[in-house]
Amino acid sequence: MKKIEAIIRKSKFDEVKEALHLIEVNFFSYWDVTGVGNEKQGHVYRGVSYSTSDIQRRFLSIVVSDPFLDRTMDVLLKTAYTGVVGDGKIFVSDIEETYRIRTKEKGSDALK
Amino acid sequence: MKKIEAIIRKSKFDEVKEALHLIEVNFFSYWDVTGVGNEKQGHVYRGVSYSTSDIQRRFLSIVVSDPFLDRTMDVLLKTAYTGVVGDGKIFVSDIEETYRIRTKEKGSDALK
Amino acid sequence: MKKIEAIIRKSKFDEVKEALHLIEVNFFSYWDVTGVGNEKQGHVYRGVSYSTSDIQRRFLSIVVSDPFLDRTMDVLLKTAYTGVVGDGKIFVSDIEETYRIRTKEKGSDALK
Amino acid sequence: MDTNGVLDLLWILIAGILVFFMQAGFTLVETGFTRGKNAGNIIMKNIMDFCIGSLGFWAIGYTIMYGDTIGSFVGSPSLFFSDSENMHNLFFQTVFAATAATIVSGAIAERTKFTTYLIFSMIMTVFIYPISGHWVWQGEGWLTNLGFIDFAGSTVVHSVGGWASLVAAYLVGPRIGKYTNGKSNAIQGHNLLIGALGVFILWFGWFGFNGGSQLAISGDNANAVAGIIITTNLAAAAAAISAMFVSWGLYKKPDISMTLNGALAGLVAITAGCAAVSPMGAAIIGVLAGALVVFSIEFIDKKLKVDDPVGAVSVHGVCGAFGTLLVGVFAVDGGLFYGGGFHLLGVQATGVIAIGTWAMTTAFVVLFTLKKVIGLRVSKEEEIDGLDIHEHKANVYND
Amino acid sequence: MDTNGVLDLLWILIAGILVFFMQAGFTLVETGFTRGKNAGNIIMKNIMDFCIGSLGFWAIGYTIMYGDTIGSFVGSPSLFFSDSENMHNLFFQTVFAATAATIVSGAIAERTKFTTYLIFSMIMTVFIYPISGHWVWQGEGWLTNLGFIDFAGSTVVHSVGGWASLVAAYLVGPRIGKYTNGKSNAIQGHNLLIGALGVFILWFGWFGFNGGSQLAISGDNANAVAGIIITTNLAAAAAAISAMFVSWGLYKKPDISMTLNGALAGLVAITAGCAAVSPMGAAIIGVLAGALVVFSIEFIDKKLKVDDPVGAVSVHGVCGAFGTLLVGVFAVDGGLFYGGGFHLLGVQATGVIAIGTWAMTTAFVVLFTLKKVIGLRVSKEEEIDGLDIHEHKANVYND
Amino acid sequence: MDTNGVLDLLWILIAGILVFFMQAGFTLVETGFTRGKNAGNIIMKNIMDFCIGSLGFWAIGYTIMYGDTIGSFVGSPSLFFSDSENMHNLFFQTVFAATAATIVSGAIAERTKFTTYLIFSMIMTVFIYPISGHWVWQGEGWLTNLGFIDFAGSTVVHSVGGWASLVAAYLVGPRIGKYTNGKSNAIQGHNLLIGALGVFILWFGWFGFNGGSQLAISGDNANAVAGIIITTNLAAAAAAISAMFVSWGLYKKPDISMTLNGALAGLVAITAGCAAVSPMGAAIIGVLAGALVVFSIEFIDKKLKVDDPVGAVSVHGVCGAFGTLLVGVFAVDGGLFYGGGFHLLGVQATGVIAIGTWAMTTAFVVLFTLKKVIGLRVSKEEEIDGLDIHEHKANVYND
Ligand SMILES: Nc1ncnc2c1ncn2[C@@H]1O[C@H](COP(=O)(O)OP(=O)(O)O)[C@@H](O)[C@H]1O
Ligand SMILES: Nc1ncnc2c1ncn2[C@@H]1O[C@H](COP(=O)(O)OP(=O)(O)O)[C@@H](O)[C@H]1O
Ligand SMILES: Nc1ncnc2c1ncn2[C@@H]1O[C@H](COP(=O)(O)OP(=O)(O)O)[C@@H](O)[C@H]1O
Repeated sequence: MKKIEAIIRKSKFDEVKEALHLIEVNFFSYWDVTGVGNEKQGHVYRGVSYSTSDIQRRFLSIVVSDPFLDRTMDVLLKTAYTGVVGDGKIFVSDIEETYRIRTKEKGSDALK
Repeated sequence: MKKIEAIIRKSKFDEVKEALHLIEVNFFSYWDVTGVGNEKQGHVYRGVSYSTSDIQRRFLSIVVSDPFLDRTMDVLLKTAYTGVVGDGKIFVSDIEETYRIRTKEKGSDALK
Repeated sequence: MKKIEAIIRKSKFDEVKEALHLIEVNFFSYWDVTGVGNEKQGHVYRGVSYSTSDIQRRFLSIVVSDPFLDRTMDVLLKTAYTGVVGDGKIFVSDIEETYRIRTKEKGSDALK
Repeated sequence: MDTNGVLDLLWILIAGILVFFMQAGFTLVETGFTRGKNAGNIIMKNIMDFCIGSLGFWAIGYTIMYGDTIGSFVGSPSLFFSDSENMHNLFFQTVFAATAATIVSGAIAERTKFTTYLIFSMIMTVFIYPISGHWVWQGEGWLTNLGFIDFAGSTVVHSVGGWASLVAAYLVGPRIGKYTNGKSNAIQGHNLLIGALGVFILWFGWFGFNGGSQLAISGDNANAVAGIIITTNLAAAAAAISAMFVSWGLYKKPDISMTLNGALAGLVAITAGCAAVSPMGAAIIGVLAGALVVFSIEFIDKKLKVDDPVGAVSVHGVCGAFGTLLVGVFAVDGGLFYGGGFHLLGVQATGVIAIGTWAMTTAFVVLFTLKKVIGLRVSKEEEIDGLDIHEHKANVYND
Repeated sequence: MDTNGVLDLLWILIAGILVFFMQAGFTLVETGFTRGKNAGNIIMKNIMDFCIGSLGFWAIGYTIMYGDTIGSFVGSPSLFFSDSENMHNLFFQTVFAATAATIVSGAIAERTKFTTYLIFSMIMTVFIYPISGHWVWQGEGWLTNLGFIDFAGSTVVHSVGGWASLVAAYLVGPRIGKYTNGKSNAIQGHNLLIGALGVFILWFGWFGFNGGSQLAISGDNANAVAGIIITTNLAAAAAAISAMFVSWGLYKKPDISMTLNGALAGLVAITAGCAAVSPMGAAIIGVLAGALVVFSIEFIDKKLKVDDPVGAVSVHGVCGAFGTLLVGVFAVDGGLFYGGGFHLLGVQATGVIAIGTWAMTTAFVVLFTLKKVIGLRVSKEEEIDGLDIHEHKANVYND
Repeated sequence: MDTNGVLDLLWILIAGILVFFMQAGFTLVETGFTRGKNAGNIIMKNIMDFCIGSLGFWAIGYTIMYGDTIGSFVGSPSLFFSDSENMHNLFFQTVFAATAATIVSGAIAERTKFTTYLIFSMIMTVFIYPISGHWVWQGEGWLTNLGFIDFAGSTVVHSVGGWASLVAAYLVGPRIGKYTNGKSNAIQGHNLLIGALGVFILWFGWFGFNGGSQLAISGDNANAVAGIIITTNLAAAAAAISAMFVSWGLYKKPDISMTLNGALAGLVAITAGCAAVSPMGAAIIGVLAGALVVFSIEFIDKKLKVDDPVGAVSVHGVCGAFGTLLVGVFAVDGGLFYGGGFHLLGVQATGVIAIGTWAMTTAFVVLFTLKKVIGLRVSKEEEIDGLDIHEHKANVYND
């Protein structure tokens, strides 16, 4: 099992979610984070113009069983893409064990 | 050392916290996330009734030393349980190193 | 590649960010979490005085290529430090793969 | 000035100040019912339409509306109204004009260009609104001559705003994501508590809106004003209850946003007849308007597929027209149910249709022109990211 | 109507409009002091109690209170009040009745069934409140005959609401998690800024509440009204300061929510005597009420273990009774400190006890019946998840 | 009291109630424009300055300001004002005094010790403000004798608050992180919607502030009051538009917070001349003030490097002084543009300078002393964590 952590533009979220749905990745959690990176955003506040790299992003945490990894990555890389600086990053790491609380199922069963 | 990431019902949080306390797991961090999964929630807004699987959940990140893993898992699986779809998931992964900033302690010493 | 998860005092964030900038760690994501730990904070609300260990913290998730790991840790341990209970923890774990969505770059290239 | 004159002026000023405060109510309802990423833009639109309206109505709008009539159709305009005996009237009419204008901002929220809105808003206050207003309130307008009753402006103010909203929301098109595969999706408002506070503020201001429209309080006007306050309050209360129960029936739960809209629907509907109907008539008008607004919101959203985030068309347009028609039914003097026959109802219908046509036509021409010249809508990217960061380089909410 | 009549009517209307706005203040205080997951439910309860109260008081409540007396105990009811000379009085009394009703929603917030609340609220406005109100304000009630002074309703309005709240909060029981192992836990309000805005709005409206209760402003009433505004303001200010310092002493820091409650405590306490005491008397009443409210909140929470999330019992019940008693002490005319002896104090105590008993008994009977018939409380699951999502299928806060 | 007297008193009371509500507006503007972690502290400061002001002005401030003059410089103080014929005046003046005091809390927000603020606020209302107020409004003050015109207090109220703010913000020093390497950083306000609501409330209240300052409405005063309402509204509207366009030019986008400040700048600037200038004059004053406030905020922030989170110095100090001077230019009777020559302008300048010097000097002495004795500023740790959790052991926002 792998954990995919994708940090994407908030504006791309609906599209990404839709696309994940189509490949039957219907389980994940997300929340809003502030991202620091290459992209800069212009702000003005009370006469101070500044450019900040602290930009609102959406963080998706998706744990998938190994066979799902590739297609999930494909979908994410494709639908979160705009080509403009700031599209975000995806990190993949290993998950040792997964449990579904309701059924006590373990491993990839818990991910169905 | 292991990282336990538990995504549970917000309504179960107080109970879970209490139970963790009893087994002396007194260190963790949590935040609110939106979970997508099997559970559906009915909403109505301005005449549009819809059912959404985007539901508010609480995300707990608990890093424990190996001997604590099992009992923590037991407690989580037991107290976060209702039996109704939507109880949540628990993911276990490996942590290579832990530091306590204040003391510079490392490894499981930092988790005491 | 490693993922560094640092849970620090909100009040130390600006300093930490500045210091990371100086060693050219310019990519990370952060969000606010509630931390449970040794530190206690006194509250009063409508006549009930209580002390809570649920304290607002900032969670930084920084993925770095291996050569950056040590200096990032050094900076974090130094700048997030106050010496008072509650300075926070740092967890290091392994990342298997990283992608930059915009360019499809992989591995440590994606972290530049 | 004699005592009666002072009393009347005092009441007009106080009522006008209350109506002014309705601008805050509109701002809160509109921001509360839309998403946080556009809140700053809505704030700016609401402040600016009032500011533009204040200057524009003083500069020329007031005399277009109240100047000596030219063919019962429009007043003789003169620039920069400065009759120091009528400053209270200028004030009271200014806040009314701004109300008509501000209604539109809600219907086209979250996707409309800021500059386009500013221009439209100016035309609304100095041209569209004062001309149809002249027909009814100047004293010699052609609808006045017919005997049309719109005491405080269900049609003159609210419907004009509401129908212009309909045209505007139609021309601007729905927000991205509002309709997918022909299905209407819910785009939740970001803060219903702020929306509810807005409704309370509007209700509070409405006592000035309707009560002040008596334009006097001395002598016999006193009891008349008190009666207006009661009819206004009863209609609003009855409508909120009615909307709640209707939504309860339809969706199995009492719906918050529909109940809030219900209160406003009742207020809009009673505005035309607040001085002409009995308390019982007011309560019935409220019940009907509260039910109507729920169905109207559904109809406009799901059938017409016009995306109106705050329900401005239903609340102000539909319920404004409906309330005006009901005067023909419930007016103690001349209404159908009081033995007055169909005459008044016919006159009311004439007024509703004439003014509706005027508002829609002019709004269409203006907005269509603006669409061609500078465009109505922000870019897709701006809309998705939120108007605040692109149109104002700012976020309303921060740490 | 003659000029004096117009002046009086104008003042009553304006005061009534201000009192209406207090509904917004109550809504904000109650939502601010409770959790976000129940905010929509509180909004609905607050809007509905006003709507139900408006219809109910017009339909029958007003005449139960002000109709010709039947044995100095209750007015002769008649349906659908329609005396066009007294619409201003109906309005002013309606907003008072709604105030008494709305107090309860705060005390039982976050756990009470919506339907149950609606029914209780109706009974409150058409039965419980008008009857005890009759005793004091109709002119021939038995407490009036005794010489009981409750100028603007510390007891008639606030205590009635407060004591009903006590019974209601007791019967409904504490929120889940409020008491564990016999210890009281803090359940923090979700937005104290909204709560503070609510307090400002209440204070603002209270000038109408107390000032308007003179029911006239012409002639000699003018200075009386001005005096009331001053006593009202001084008591509120003194009470907020006093509550702040007391909380500072007790908890080592000036407490925000206690200070806010302190201001309200001062306002409630001065309501009975605002026309009877001197500015200095008002300031002293304020200081005492501000201190009292802090101890009372602690007592009710920790000793009685009655869970009252917003402090309604202490603010309205306890301080209302206390303020009414203090009239017997500080009334310039007849008060203990002004050489009037204990007579007035005795009368005041009689009124406080009689009305307190009435409110508690009737509230108990009604709520106990409701408990048996439809239940008072939502299910455990609904309460934990929040009432908004279960009772209204909606969230107040979204993106 | 005769009818005219009643009318005047009624208007003063209503205006005073509106001005009271401005306290809520200030609270919202100040909290909205600062960070959430300090919101509770700002709430407390705003409530407390009003409470302290209410008691202090009644206890002694009022007579220092309006007592029989001692050398045209200060009134003869007497304790606990209790003239029952002048309670309306006490009330109206109290809410003015509290306005002057509350201005300062915004400028020194997010870093100032609570106790220090309480003490300063008391001295402001019972000493600094009433003395310079005496010079202009008591009737025999030395500035009155010169012919100085400050109708509703651009200088007497707003500039006094503004200049005291400047000294205070300077002495307290900038917030941590505001200036780094000589560069000014933006510290965003946490809720501009709340700030915008505050501006609407202030605007609403300002009709009472300026209109009420006529201190009468009977007879010829009626039209005068109506004229004031119009000039007030036009100046505010023009200033908001002007600030928006200036910010648009400077930053390429219409700036929300500058537009909000613009409206307030217009209101402050017209306050001196609202009864002396024509509607056109008012609009021009508004345009100028709206532009000025943008540059002034930049100047004070970037050049003077005085950290004023809400722009209090620019809005109240700079625009207050500017508006007072412009009376010398635009006064229909005696202004430079109306052929009155430079005389009035000179008098206005004298008043502006005299009162500015007074406010700055006394504020400096008081605050400098407080700095030495108890300190002005919270500890670095408290400031970074937020004042709420340290000074009040509470968070304003919770679940
Ligand atoms: N090393 C990293 N660790 C954690 N988050 C990162 C990292 N690098 C980038 N991010 C996240 O990805 C977002 C987009 O990255 P950015 O550098 O702006 O664009 P791009 O990837 O197109 O060059 C950042 O705002 C941040 O949230
Ligand atoms: N693969 C996953 N990755 C991340 N989060 C998940 C995953 N699966 C489930 N979750 C989280 O767990 C929550 C509960 O899951 P759900 O499928 O609704 O119930 P159940 O586990 O009882 O079938 C989801 O709302 C989501 O937040
Ligand atoms: N094992 C853990 N897992 C996750 N988060 C932790 C863990 N231990 C500590 N934290 C986080 O670190 C914060 C600081 O820890 P605390 O024990 O209060 O101070 P200290 O580390 O100085 O002893 C906690 O509030 C919590 O957010």
